[in-house]
Amino acid sequence: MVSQAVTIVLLLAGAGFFLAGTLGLLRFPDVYTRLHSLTKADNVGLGLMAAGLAVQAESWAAIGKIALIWLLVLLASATGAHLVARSALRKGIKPWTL
Amino acid sequence: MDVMSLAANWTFDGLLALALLWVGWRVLASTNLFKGIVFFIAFGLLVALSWVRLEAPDVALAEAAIGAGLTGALLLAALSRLRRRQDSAQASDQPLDAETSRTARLSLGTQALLIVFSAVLFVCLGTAFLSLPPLTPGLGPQVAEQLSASGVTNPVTAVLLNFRAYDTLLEMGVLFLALVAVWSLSPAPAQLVTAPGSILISFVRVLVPIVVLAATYLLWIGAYAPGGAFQAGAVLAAAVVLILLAGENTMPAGSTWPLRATLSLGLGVFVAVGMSLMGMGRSFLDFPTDQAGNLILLIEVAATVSIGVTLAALFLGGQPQRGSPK
Amino acid sequence: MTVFYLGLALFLLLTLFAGMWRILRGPDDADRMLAAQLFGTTAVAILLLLAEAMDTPALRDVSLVFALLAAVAVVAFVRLSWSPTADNTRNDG
Amino acid sequence: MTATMAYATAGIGLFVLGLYALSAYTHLLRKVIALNIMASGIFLVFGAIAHRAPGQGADPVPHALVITGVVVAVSATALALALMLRIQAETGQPRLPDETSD
Repeated sequence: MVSQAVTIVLLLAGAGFFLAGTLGLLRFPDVYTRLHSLTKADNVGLGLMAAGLAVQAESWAAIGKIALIWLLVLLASATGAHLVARSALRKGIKPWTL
Repeated sequence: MDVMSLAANWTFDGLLALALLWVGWRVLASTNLFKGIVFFIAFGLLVALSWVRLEAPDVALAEAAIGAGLTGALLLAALSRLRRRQDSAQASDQPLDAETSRTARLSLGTQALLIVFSAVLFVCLGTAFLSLPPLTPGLGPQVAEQLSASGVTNPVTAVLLNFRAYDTLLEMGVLFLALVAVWSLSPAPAQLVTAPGSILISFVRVLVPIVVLAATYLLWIGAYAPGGAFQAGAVLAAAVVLILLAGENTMPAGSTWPLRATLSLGLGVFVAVGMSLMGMGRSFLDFPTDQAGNLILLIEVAATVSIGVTLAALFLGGQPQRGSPK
Repeated sequence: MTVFYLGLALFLLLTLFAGMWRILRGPDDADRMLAAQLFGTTAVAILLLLAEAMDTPALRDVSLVFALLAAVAVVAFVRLSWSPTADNTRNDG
Repeated sequence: MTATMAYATAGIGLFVLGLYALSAYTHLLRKVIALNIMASGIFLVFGAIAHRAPGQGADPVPHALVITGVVVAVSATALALALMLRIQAETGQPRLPDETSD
């Protein structure tokens, strides 16, 4: 029962980050701020969900696979965010200011 | 199944099916072609989820690698070549941003007729689907019956490489012919001029070995679980595409014969196995039960490598030029 | 627990639909591409949840393929369509 | 059965949408994308038919056919795109010649 409670808490927290990431993608004013919100969903949201599901996993191999999936998404989102931000700067898109 | 989970399942499937239609419509109706392509990438993702829901994880794997990864990259590359040539051909008296003029050539009457025809077709096809006999066992039981003689325990792999091996052989032929046709149309256009940057290079260096490992895993596990040569080949192709995208120059220098040999490996091994079975007094591709597993694995390894390299070569969009300078 | 997993997957599917608005609106190509990248991550999470809900561990492999290829579309976009010098490239195709 | 019906309907709808776009639009990239949408629709109908027999899982034969189809579709797409670029190089327009002339 404890493990189920842990899973539920972690999954709900992860879903919250996905919601926040999507809201940020929709509401933030420019490409840099949107990158910021979106990478939160990638990193923290998926991380919490992966942790929550790993608690329920049937074997160590399954836990390893879930961890690998999370690490791969981390790598992809960090690289993607860097590439998009660098291109945006070089294209002369000005970061949003108040 | 209790009411709650039944309701959750129905809601999920209903929403996903509606989303498929809406996104499919947006893919086709977006005035901006780039927008349409991004919708298409999202569409591929939803299709992969649908295959999961239809209990077809093998197809979901293939769709995830091809629909959401490779096709998107192919379309983006084609669009950027189109736009660049339009930019360089300023002399053209035709409107350059022709992407926005979509159905201008059709009169309103023709368009209305087309819409009515589409609606009638939809109703006819829907009725045809509904009038299918409801309880067909399909070929599932037959496959299950013969599975022990196929050399593998994953029924989809058994169908692909044993029961219907001719399909797969001819499909390798289709891939090969498609590449021959693409090569005969034009030399591979140079498309990358900016430096990739150290982060992209390190990313590719870290990721590609993991992708190759994952492709091997998918190939191996395909004998008894969802996976197999096509999924592994598609994943491998994505790795090669990443390498090509990280390079400053897409042209492989030097002799092209190792490339040509790799491209024909899958088809060659497939035919060679079939022919040697004929030499042993059996029919073409009629595997002996005790050796079927090994022969299938041999064919699949060759097919995976060929599929991966062929799909990546198709992405290049033309024949690589020998020793082309940077 | 199955209903909980399925409900969360449904919730993530809904956030994915909400993200479609960014593809519709843009304004820049990069904004649309960001939405596609978020969808990829969301699909990974949905598949991990469905693997539990449908009791099909093979779905983790589908999720693994999505995670492996998450960067392909963005890298293709940045390198082919959106590079800063895309306007003065050689054209020998 | 209900879920299967939903995907079959979506598949048939996508096929019809794609057919409409294939006939209505002149830009060849749109036509290629429309063909891909049609193919996805057909595959989904296959998947729905494979999933109709209740209780005993899905039929593996249509799944194998669809996997073959997915790979053929992507190679056909690549060939179609190369043809489109060649047509554009020859005529200056990504359209079929008889749809280009004014």
